[in-house]
Amino acid sequence: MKEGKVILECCGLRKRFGGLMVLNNISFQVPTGKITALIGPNGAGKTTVLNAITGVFPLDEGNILFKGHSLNGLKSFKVVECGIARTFQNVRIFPDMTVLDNVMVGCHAKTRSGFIDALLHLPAMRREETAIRQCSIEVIERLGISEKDTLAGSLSLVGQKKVEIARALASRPELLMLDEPASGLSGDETRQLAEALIEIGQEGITILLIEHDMNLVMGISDHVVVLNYGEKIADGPPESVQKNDRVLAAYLGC
Amino acid sequence: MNHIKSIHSPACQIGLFAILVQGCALLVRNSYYLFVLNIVGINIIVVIGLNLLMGYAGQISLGHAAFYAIGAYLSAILTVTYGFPAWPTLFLALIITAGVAYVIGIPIMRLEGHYLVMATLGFGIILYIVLIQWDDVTGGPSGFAGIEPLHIGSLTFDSDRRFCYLIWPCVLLTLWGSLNLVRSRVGRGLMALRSDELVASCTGVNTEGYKVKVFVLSAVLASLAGSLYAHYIGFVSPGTFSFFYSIQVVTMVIVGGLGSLWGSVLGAALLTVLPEFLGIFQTYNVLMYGLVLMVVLVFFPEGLLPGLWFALQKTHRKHR
Amino acid sequence: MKRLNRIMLFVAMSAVLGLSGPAGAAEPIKLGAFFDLSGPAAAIGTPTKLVAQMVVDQINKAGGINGRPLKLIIGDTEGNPTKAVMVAKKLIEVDKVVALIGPTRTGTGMAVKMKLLQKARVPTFMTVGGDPVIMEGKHGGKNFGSAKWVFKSPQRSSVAVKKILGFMEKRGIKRIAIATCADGFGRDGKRWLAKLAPKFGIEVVAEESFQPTDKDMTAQLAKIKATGPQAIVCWTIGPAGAIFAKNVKQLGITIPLYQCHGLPDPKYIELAGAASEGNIMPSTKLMAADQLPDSDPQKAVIRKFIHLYNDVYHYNRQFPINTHSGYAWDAIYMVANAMKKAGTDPAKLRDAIEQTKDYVGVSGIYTLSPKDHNGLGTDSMVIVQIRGGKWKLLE
Amino acid sequence: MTTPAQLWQFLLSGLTTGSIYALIAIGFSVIHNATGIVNFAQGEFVMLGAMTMITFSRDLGLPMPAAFAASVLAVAAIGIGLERGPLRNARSRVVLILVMITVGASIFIRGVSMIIWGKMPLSLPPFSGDTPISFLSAAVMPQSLWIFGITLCAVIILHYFFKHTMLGKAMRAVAANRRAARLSGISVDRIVFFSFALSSALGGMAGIIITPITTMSYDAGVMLGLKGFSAAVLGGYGSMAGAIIGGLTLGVLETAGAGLLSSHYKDAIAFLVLLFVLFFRPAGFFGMTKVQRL
Repeated sequence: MKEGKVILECCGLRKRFGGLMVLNNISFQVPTGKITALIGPNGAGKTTVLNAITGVFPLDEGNILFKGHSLNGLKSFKVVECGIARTFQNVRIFPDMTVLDNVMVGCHAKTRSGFIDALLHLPAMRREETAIRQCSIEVIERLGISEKDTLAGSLSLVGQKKVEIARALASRPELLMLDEPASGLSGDETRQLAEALIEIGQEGITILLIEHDMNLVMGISDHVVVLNYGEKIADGPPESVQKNDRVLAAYLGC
Repeated sequence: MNHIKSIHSPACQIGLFAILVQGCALLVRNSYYLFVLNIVGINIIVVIGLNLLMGYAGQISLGHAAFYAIGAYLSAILTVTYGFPAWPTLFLALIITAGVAYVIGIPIMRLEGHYLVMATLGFGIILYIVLIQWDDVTGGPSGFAGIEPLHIGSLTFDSDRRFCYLIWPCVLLTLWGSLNLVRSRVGRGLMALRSDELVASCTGVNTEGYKVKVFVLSAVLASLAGSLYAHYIGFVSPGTFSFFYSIQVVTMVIVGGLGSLWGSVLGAALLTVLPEFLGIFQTYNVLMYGLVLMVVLVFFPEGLLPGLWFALQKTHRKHR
Repeated sequence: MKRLNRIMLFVAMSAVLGLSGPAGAAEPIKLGAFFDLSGPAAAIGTPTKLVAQMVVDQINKAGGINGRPLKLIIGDTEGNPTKAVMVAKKLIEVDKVVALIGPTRTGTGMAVKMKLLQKARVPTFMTVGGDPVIMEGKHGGKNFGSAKWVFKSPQRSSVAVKKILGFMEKRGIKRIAIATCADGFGRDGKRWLAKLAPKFGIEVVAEESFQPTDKDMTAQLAKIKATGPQAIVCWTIGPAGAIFAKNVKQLGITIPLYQCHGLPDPKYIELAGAASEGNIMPSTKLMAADQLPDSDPQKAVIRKFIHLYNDVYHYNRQFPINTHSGYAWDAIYMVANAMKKAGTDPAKLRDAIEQTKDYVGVSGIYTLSPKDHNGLGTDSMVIVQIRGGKWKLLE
Repeated sequence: MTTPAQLWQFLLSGLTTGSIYALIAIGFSVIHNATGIVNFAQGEFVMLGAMTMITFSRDLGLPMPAAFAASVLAVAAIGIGLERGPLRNARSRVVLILVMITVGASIFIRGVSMIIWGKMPLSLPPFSGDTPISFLSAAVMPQSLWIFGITLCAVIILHYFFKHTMLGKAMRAVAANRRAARLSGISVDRIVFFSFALSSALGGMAGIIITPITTMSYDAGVMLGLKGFSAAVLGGYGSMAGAIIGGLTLGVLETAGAGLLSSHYKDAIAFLVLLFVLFFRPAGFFGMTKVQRL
């Protein structure tokens, strides 16, 4: 792991919805191989940053560089192909597909076989299919999901969150972005999640984490970025951010 | 486990189905029933294509009669007026349909919900009017006659029984390909797209590309059915390709079950044959058709085949 | 059950025939009849079916075909070509009918002709208006196949066109505008009008078109008005013709409106109301039966037809007699007459139908030939005008 | 050569048919707003309006205004029946299934009407004579004025209803956000019920006022329904102003297409314009594109 390199760089992001400035000149960097947390009160623009990175909507201004290449104007699926995977704030799995199928969709970015291969059941496609299946089962087992053939929609919230993370991991990302993975989890479950994230981080996957649970954030992240009302108010290691006056003001409301 | 798996493999299911159809075709002596069987086959091809679009990609088309018409009229006009050979024309028609579907698919597949319904409907109506008005080329409302039957070497598919041996392999191939498709990477992508378009896109599925491609595929299947129809009947006229046919195939998809390809086979067969039986109700046949349709949709919304399957499982469980 | 029926029928027939014929003679001869009983042309197809039933009743009452009764088996084409082929095929293959009557429109008729009647060897008497069903070989790059087994009882469009144009020529009309419906029937009319008008020294100054379902034709009429024709010819069947007439009146167009031979129908007067006043159209003699001279050979049969239709079967309560009413009558009688001569062998029956000579029918005096499977000329039509809500014979 | 007088005539004729399309389109929008479905039986309501009016006025001899009211009520009752019957009892809430049930219902209604009123087209006498009125060198039928007037009244009443009555406001609330409306104590069931009553009544009314000009037959509802749907989409599905503008635009497009370009391709021209509008404004004139929230 090379220290000090930057995998993702956001420069001067601006986004306006109607009259509301959601992102106002946001710049920050995500160091390679580290866990970076993006925090801030509700409505600070955290999810908007994620959406902008993944190409859900275009930015008004600003530039996003991933490993030195601009992501601007790329469609969402292209962003995934570059090596960025994400989860969603309120779990969004494909409820009417099985767990395994959910995770196998995640392999899309790294596989190629298309309509013709599939229609004609060509050998190349069959080989790829076996690989996808194997890779997905591995990811599922690693995250400790036991029911791979049940419908994803019938799982508990924790189970669904795991499926979502597994789906993201299946695309073999270099950068994994998690949108409030701990919300709705119990203390125990959050601890398990923290362990899992650290383990993922150790495998060399950079993590960008949006989270409200300060214990989790401060416990596992190497770097913290704080947003408030669409503006960046602090950026640095967790210890220094915790002491920052503006952060305290934003969180305590004084 | 292995035993169950083999039953679930497309090739095996299709093999069984082929034997069944073959059995029917051999048992039937009367060419009327063969004719009905052939029309069922033609409809199945259109309906399977449409189900890929509706049941897997979650996009509606109320204009599929147009693609059916493009295939039929291209085969008719190019072979009769310009003397093209039949088989290459059929493939040319498929390519042209694919081109047309691609060009209009790009803007149309960006639309959602009612707007998508309207756009496909509008396209169908425009093409229908062109068929009627451009009568120097299409023969206008009186239709276009004199299309020769297809042949391979010295085998001409000119009788109902012979055509049966042409159309059903086509149906089985379509079914095989489609079953392969839905059980592949692409199929999963399509299902993800139907379930949640935005998330699918953020998971790496090229949703826009998939939508257009599956639209093209379903158009191509409709075009294939159209070409086969033209060579079978030997005559095409706009009446076959009206808005009502578009509605009819959508109905077949839904009665059979969205996303259930075998359901589509049943849906197409049932709704093609049903009016023949309803003939005994004479003036009440229209009314009965509407009634049957409503009852099925009210009580078996997941489609007839999946619905019956669930019901069967339920009673089975109760007995245990 | 079937056997019981047959015995009952035998008993009944024996009673009718005074036990004269041999037992086998009571076996009914099956006649297939398929019309648009639902779909867009149901309003034409349904009365045709009723008349067909009436004719078969009459023939059976009069002793059937050489002692055997006729049995009518009915199918519904739904106005859909594929469905029409399916129905015809069922009648031929399952019910084993000897001959077919119907269908109602050109599109369905052509589908049946091209798919079945090239080889099926079942004589078919169609009641469709369009000519393609009896056209043969190649015309303008299109192949119409063989019409060997197909006959049709309504006048050809060209006959009606000639009748109108001939009448206009006598009235000194030189410039006409035509507005035709965008269906098979309207197209046929348009083609013949454009082709034949110059032969009568008439110039077509405007050509417009409308859909059978259109609700407003003022735009077309405004354009027509601007071209200054001496008469307007409208070519359609159904309510569009009435809307057209109303629009003519709305725009204050005073030149005469000629409708086609599809509209001499009391329903037209009902729908168009005052706008129909003064309209001129070619018609079968059926619409002006009481104004025909007694010397007219058709007068007796038309009277009989009207009597049966109105007073015995009371079809007029639902479907008042119109110009199409007689077509099924003529078709079935010509088939029945041929059967009496040649029996039920398809080839012989076909030949016999083709040899029909001077059959005096409701819609005209038919003389068929291998070259002419319709057998009617302009003399089978008259020109009528609507005056005071009644049909007035002009010529 | 097209003269200004002709243009004026095209415009007036187009507005007449356009008013009818607008009324039907409003019906589509009202049901869409309450339930999210496209009611394919809307065209059938139009046909039923005309047919019941014929029964009440011609066969039962009721005076025009009474027959008018009675038939509008009758059609509303049928609309309610559709909602209370198959739609409410459907085992699925999936929009597509419900839409297809309305397709089934429209076929059923057509079948029943064919048996009751026969297959022949029928007509109604115009409300006040049929002497055309010359209006700035264009000719209109008095019935057209009735159509304009009644459509205008309907629009004004609806506007008042949606803006100033409790029920109307509740309907708008349900259209905007069904769940929020339910949470704030609005009975969505009642709104759905009333929406069907309202839209079928509007459809029935459209059928009654147009029949003296165009005649009506048991299967004429399909085409009118399609045109109404197109108008609603053109204007922006679910929007009241959109339905009106969409209807009038479609009507004018048709006559202008027939008058200025080609009567042969009249409908094709109208639909082509519609497609282009959708390609450039994917939600029609007044429709809102959905903003997805993650």
